[in-house]
Amino acid sequence: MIYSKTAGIIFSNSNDKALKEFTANRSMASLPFAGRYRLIDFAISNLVNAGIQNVGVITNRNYNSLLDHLGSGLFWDLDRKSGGLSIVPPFIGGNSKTDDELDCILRAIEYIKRRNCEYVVACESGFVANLDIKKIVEAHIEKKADVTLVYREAERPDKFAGTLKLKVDKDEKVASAENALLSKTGGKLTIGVHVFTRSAFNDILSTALNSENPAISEIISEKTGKYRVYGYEHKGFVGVIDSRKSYFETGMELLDKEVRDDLFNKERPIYTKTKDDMPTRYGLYSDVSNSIIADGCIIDGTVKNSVLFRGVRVKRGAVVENCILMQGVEVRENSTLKYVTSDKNAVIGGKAPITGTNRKAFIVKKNQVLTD
Amino acid sequence: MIYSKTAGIIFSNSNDKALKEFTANRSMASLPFAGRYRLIDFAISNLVNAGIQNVGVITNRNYNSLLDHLGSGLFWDLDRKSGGLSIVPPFIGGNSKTDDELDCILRAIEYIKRRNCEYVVACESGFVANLDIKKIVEAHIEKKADVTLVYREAERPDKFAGTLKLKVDKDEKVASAENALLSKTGGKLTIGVHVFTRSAFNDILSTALNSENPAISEIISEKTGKYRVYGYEHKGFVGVIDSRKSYFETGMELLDKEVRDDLFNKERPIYTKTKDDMPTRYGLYSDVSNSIIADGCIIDGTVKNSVLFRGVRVKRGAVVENCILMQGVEVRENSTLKYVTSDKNAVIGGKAPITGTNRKAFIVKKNQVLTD
Amino acid sequence: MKNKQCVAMLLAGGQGSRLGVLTGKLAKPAVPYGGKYRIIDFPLSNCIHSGIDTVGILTQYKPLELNDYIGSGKPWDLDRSNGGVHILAPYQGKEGGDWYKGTANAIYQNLGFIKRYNPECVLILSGDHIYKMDYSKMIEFHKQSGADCTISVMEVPLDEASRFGIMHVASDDRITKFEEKPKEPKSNLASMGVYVFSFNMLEKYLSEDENNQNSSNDFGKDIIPAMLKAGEKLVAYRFSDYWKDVGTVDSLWEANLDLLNPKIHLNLSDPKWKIYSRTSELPPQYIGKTAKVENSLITAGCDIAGNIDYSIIFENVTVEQGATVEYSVIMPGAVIKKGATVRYSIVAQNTVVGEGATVGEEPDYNDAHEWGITVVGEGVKVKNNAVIGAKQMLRKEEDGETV
Amino acid sequence: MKNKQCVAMLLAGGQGSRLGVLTGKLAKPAVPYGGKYRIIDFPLSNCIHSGIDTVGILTQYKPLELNDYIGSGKPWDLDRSNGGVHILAPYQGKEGGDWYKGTANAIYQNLGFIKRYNPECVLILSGDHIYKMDYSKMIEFHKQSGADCTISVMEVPLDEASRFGIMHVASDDRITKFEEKPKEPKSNLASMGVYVFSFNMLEKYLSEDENNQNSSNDFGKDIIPAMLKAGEKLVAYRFSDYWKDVGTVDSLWEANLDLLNPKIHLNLSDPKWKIYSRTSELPPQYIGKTAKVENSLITAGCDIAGNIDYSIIFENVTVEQGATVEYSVIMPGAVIKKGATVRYSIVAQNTVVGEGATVGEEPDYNDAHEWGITVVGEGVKVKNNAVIGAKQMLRKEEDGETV
Repeated sequence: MIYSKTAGIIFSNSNDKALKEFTANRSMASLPFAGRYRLIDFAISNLVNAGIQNVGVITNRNYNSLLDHLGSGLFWDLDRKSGGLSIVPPFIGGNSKTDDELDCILRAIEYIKRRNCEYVVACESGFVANLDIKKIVEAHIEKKADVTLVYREAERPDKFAGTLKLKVDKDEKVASAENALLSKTGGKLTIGVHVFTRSAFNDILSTALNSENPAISEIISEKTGKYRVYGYEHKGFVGVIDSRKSYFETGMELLDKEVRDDLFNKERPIYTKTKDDMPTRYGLYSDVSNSIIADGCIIDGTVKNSVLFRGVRVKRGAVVENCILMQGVEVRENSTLKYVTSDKNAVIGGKAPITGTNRKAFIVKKNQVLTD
Repeated sequence: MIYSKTAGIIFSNSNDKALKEFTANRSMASLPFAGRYRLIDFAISNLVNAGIQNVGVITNRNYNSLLDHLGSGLFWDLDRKSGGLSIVPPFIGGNSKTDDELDCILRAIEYIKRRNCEYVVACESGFVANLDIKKIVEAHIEKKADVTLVYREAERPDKFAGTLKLKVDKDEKVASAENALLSKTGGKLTIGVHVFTRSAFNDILSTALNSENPAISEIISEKTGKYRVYGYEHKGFVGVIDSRKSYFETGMELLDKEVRDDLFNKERPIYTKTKDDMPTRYGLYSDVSNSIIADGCIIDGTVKNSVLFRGVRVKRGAVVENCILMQGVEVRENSTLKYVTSDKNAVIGGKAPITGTNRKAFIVKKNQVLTD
Repeated sequence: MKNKQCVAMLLAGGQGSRLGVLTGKLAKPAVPYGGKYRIIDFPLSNCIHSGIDTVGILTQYKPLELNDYIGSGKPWDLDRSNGGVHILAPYQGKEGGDWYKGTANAIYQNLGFIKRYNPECVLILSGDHIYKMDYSKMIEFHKQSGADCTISVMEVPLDEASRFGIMHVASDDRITKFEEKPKEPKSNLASMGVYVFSFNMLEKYLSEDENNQNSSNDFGKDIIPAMLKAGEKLVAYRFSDYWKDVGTVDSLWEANLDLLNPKIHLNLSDPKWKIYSRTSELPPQYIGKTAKVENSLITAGCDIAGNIDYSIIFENVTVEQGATVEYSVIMPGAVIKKGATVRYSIVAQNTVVGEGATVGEEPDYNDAHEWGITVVGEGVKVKNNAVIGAKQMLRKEEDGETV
Repeated sequence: MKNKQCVAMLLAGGQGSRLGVLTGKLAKPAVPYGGKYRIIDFPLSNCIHSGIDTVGILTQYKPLELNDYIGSGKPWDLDRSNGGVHILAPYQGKEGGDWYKGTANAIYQNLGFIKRYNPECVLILSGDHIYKMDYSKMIEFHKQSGADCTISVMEVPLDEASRFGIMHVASDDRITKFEEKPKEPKSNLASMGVYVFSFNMLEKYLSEDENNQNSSNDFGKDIIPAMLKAGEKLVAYRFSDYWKDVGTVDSLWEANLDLLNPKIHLNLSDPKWKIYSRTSELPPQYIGKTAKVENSLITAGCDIAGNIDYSIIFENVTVEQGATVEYSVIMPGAVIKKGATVRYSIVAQNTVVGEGATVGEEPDYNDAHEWGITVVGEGVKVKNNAVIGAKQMLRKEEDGETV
C-alpha cells in the first residue's frame, strides 16, 4: 500500500517573489484562489487523495496566515495521532535569502529523517492541478526510478526559477533536464511536483545543502546522468501562478466547464478550511452570468465573467465584469469595475469606473478603500 | 460570566536565560517538570480551569518543542472553532534582544486587539502553581482595579528581571512596586501573573513599546500611581524556576504530600499532552521509596528521593538517589547516580558513581551518553 | 466529570410523519433547511452561543444519518473533553430495555446521563423548530424568578392558537393553566417547546410520571399538568423573535422562503450568532451564461443555467438551460433538466426532474383547500414531460421506478 | 462516502454476565484491564494499526460509559471525516424497531451502515479478547485464498478444546466442519471469534438467516454452518501469538497477571503497535517511604505506602501503610486501608477495603474446586477487619451498605 510508504513535503514559500502584490504578507502557499481555496489546498489535497498521511509544510516567512489556514490539519483529515500534518517552522532566521533556502532544505531532510517512508513527494507552491499522485508514485515504483518529475506540455515557460525543461525517451526516461528560464520556447515543463525514493531524496538535498546554489532543481539538472530520472506527464489542467497576469488568467480559466470538471474532480475533492457562510443571496436586482461565486456573497448588481470569493457584496446598480474579488470585498452602489483583481476586504466604488485591461488587471490591495 | 470576558496571554520565552542548561533548544515554557508536565501546562491549565477559552501563546525563539507539545490545544480542550489556543509566532526575527522583546509586546497587543474581552490575564513562564484565576479575576473586578499583581510571600527574591516587590495597604492596594532584584530581602514578590483591564493592558504595553526598557514590569513599577494597582496573595505552593538549583529544589519539593496535594488539586487538574505509555513496570529487584514516578518507566533497581519522568529505565542493580531524570533516560546496570539532573534520553552509568551535591546537582545533557 | 450549570436535552426521536416522504429515510431533525443547514443546526448553534456545552440528543428513529451528521460535534464546537454532544439511543439494562415511550420517558431513561454533570437546571429542546434564541437569558430568568419550570412562549394570532399548546398566565406571568391544542383558545400564548427545569423538580416529576400506568409520558400532556396540579411554580418566558415549527410540509416550505422575505428577521450569518452546520467539500457555485437568478439563495457546488426566482437551492443542484424554478426548495444533488418547470414544490435529495416536466402548481385561491405544496421524495426520477399537480407527494418505490 | 476496502464491525452488545459484578454497570468491552486499558482498546488499536479506519461498534447493553469512553474515537486515531468509529445502537424504522437478537442479527440490522462504504470485505470482531493482531495480513490471506469467509484460529490443548468453537480443516486449511463446544473434540483448532467475510457473501447469508424463523441469528451457531452446508469456501487463518478470552472472572484475572509473566509475550508499549486508551489527567504516581513494590504494574495518580507484589494497580489507587496487595488486580480509585490484605482478588472501581480487613485466599490445591478469585464489586465498602474468603463476589447494595 503506497500510502503508508510515502510522505509529502510542501515548500510553502517557493516563488513568493513572483507575485509580490499579493504575497507581501502571505506565502505563495496561502494565496487565495478559485473563490474559496488557497494554493496549498491543491497540493495537500492531491497528497491526501493518494492516501498519504504524513505531510510536512516547510514554512519560512510570512506564515501566520498559513498557520491560521492549516490549523491542526483537521479539514484535510490530517489531525492524526502519529504523522498527519506537520508545520516545520524555521530555526532561528538567517541573514540572507541563501540562508533561508538552506534552512528549508535542511528542515525537509530533518522532517523526512523522522518518517518511516520509502518515497517522498515534494511539492512547490506555485501550481494548481488535480494530480493523481497515487498513479504517479505507482509509475515511479514500476520504473524503479530514483526521481520522477511531473511535467506538462506548455507553449511558453513560466517564470519560476526551479522549472526544468525535459527531454524524455519513449519510456519517459529523462535524457536532459535544463533550467527552463534559459529557453524561450515551451515543451515538457516540470510543475514543481517531484517523487523521490528516500535515498535519492537525501542524496540530492544533501548535495544542494553543500552547493553554492542550494536549489533542488539545479542538482537534478546537473545529476540527471547519475540517477534514474523519469518524467510523468499530467495531461489534465495545470495552472501556473507566476505573475499577476497569470494569476488573473488562471482565475478566468475556471469559467471553462472542462477546467472546473478536471480541477474539481469528484473522485479527488479539493479540501480547504470551511467557514460557516450562508448560501449566497441573490437580490431582486441581481444579474449574474458566467461567474464563479463562493458562498456567503450578497449580490444585488450585475456580475459577468468574474470570480467572487466568500462574502463579497455587490450592491444594487454596481457592475462587475472580468474581475477577481477576494474574500469580503465590498463593491459600492452604482459603481463599475472591469478587469480588477482585488485582495481581501477592500471597499471599492465611486462615480468613475475602475478598469484595468485584459493584459493588465487593475490591482486593489488588502483592506484598501477605493472610493471617491 | 468571567470566562467569556477574559483572555489569557502567555509569554513562552520569559527568563529563558535563567536556566540555559535546559533551555538551549527549548523555551522556558516547554521545560519538563514534575514527571510528565512542561512549565506552560501550569499556566494554561490555570487559565482553562477558570473557564477562559482564549489563550494566546507568544513564542519567540526555540519554539519547535513547544509547538509539538501544544498542537491544536486538544489536551487543554482549547481546540475551539473560535478562540481556543493561538500560537502567536514572531514576525520576521529581529536583530537584537530588545527587538525580540518589542516584538513580543507588539504581538500581545495585536492578539488582544482581536479578542472580544474586558480582562487580560498575562502569564510569564517561570513559575509553577495551581492558581484560582477565577477568584483572582473576581477580586480584580470587585476592587475595580486596573492591574492586579499575583504575589507570594517569600524569604528571598528570585533572579527574574521582571519580579516586583510590593508594598500593599490593608485593602491590598499597591503602594509601591519595585524591581525585586534591587532588594536583597524577600517580601511580597510577584510571580509573573498579572490581571489587566483591557484599557490598562493596552496603555501599559503601548508605553512599554515606546520606552527604552521594553519591560511590562518596569512600566507598572513606574506608573503605580497612575493606575489602580492591587495585589493578590497566592497562599498555596509557588515554585519559581530561576536557576538550575531552584529547578532541582522545586522538583524535590514535590516529594512533600502537601505540595503535591496543592499543586495537583483535584478540582483544578493540570492538563498536559498525553502519551500512550504503559503503566510503570516494577521488576523483581525494584526497591523504590519516596519518589515521583511517571508512567511508562521500567524499574528494576533502587530509586530513592527522586523524580522520574515518562519512560525512564533503571536497570537491575542501579541506584538512583536524589535525582531528577527526564523522559527516556536509561540508567545502566549496577551504576550509581546521586544528585543528578538529566535531560531527555540520556544514557547514564558505569563503574564510578556519578554524583552531584545538594547544592549543585550534576547535569547531564539531552541525548548525552555518559558511560565508561 | 466536572459539574455543569445547565445540561441541554434535545428530543430528536420523533418520526416526523407529517413531513411524509421527506422523513422516509431521515429523522426529522436531519431534514435539510435553508440551503445548507439541517433543522438540528438551530438548537445546537443556539446552545453553544448560549454557553451550554453539554447536550444530550435523544434519538431512536432512523438515526444513522443524524448520528453521522452530529459526529463528534465539531462543527458546532461541541466536541469537548468534559461535556460536549452525546447521542443517547435507547439501551438495555440487566432486565432488558425499553424504547422511548414518550418525550418524558426519553429523558427519564437518561437521568443517569444528566446526573453525571450534577446540573442546577436542565434545558429541554426539540429538534423541529427554526429560531435563534439565547438560552442563557431564559436560564437567568428562570433563576431570578425562582421557578421550578420555565416555559418559553410567544404570542400567536388567536385564530391560530388552537394549533399550539396554550398557556394561561397571571399578571406576573406565572402559568395558571395549560391547554394542549384547545378548540376555543382563551389565550394567545403558545408554548415553543423549550423548557427549563430545576433538576431536582424534573427528576421528581419524571419519576412519579414513570410510576403512573396511565400516563402517556409526555411533557405537554403529563408532566406540565401534574406540576401545575401540585402547585409548583411554572413561569412563562416571553420570546418575540422569529420562531417556526417546521413539522409539516407547508410550514417547512414557508420557513425556507421566509429567508427571502426582507421583512422577516432571521439572519443566519450574524457573526455573533452564526448557525453552524456540517458541510461537505464542494467547489463554488457556477452561474452560467444563460442563467437568470433573482431573489434566491444558492449554495456551493451548484451549476445553474436556467431561471431561478424566489427559491432556495441547496448544494450540488444542477438547473439546466431553459428550466425554471420558482417558489421552491431544491435539496442537495437534485437535477432539473432542460425545459422543466418546478413551482411551489419541495424537491428532495438526489432527484431528477426530467426534460420538459412540470412539477407543482401555483395556488388557486378559489380552491385553496385542494391546493398545496408538491413534494418530490428522495431519489425519485420524474419522467420527461410528466405533469405533476399541486399537493402531490412522490415517493421512490423500492425498485427505483420513475414517475 | 468514499469506498473502503474493509469495514470492521465490533460486537460490543453482550451482557457479559459471567463477569458478574464487574459488568453490573458496564458493558463488557468497557471493563478495565492491564492497569490503564479497557478490553475494547485491543481490537480498536489493532484496527488502526492494520490500516482499518472505519469501525462500527454494535452496542445495546449499558452503553453509556462505553459510548463516553469511545467518544469521537480520537485516542485510537479513529476520528475521521470519512470513516472513523461509529456507535451503532438498535433503532426504529417506520415499522418500529428491534433489539439485536443475536450477533448475526446485529450486523444484519446495520447492513445499511456497511453499504455506504461499499467494502470488498467485512471484518467481524468481538469486544472481549486480549490480543495483538495485524488484521491486514488476515485480509490479504483472505483475498489470496479466494475464500468467502476466513476464520482466525489458534491451536489449543486438546483437553481444553471443548470450551471453544472448533474447526476441522483439510490439508489446505479449508474448513470442513465446525463444532460449537464439542464434548469430545477431534481437532484442536479453536475459533478466535475474528472473521473476514467477502461483503456480498455476508449480505447474502445474513439476509437468508433473517428469513429463517428457527435461527438464533448467531455467527457461530447459524451463519458459519449454513455457509459450510452450502459449500462456500471457508478457510482457517492460523494465529499463534498471545490471545485470551476474558469472558470470565478467572480468565480476566489471569490475563492481567499474564502481563507480569516474562514468558508471555504481550508487549503493550511496542512503539509500532501501541495499545491506545483514553486516559484521564492525573499526576504521576508517588511511591512512599514505607512502600515495598515488586513485580507489578502501577499507574498514574496512585499513592502507595504499603506492600505490592505480583499485582496490577490501576490509576488513582491508594494503598496505605502496612497494607498488602498480592496476586491481585486493583481497579481505578480503590483504597486499601492500613493493615488490610488483598490476595488473589479483583477489586473494582471506587471500592474501599477497610483497615485490617482480609480479602481473598491463596489457592488450596487440595480443594481447587472450591477455590476461586474473589471479586469486590464497584463501590463496595469492606468493613474494617472483615474477612472475605475465596471465590466471593461482593455487590454494592442499592442503599450503599458496607459488607
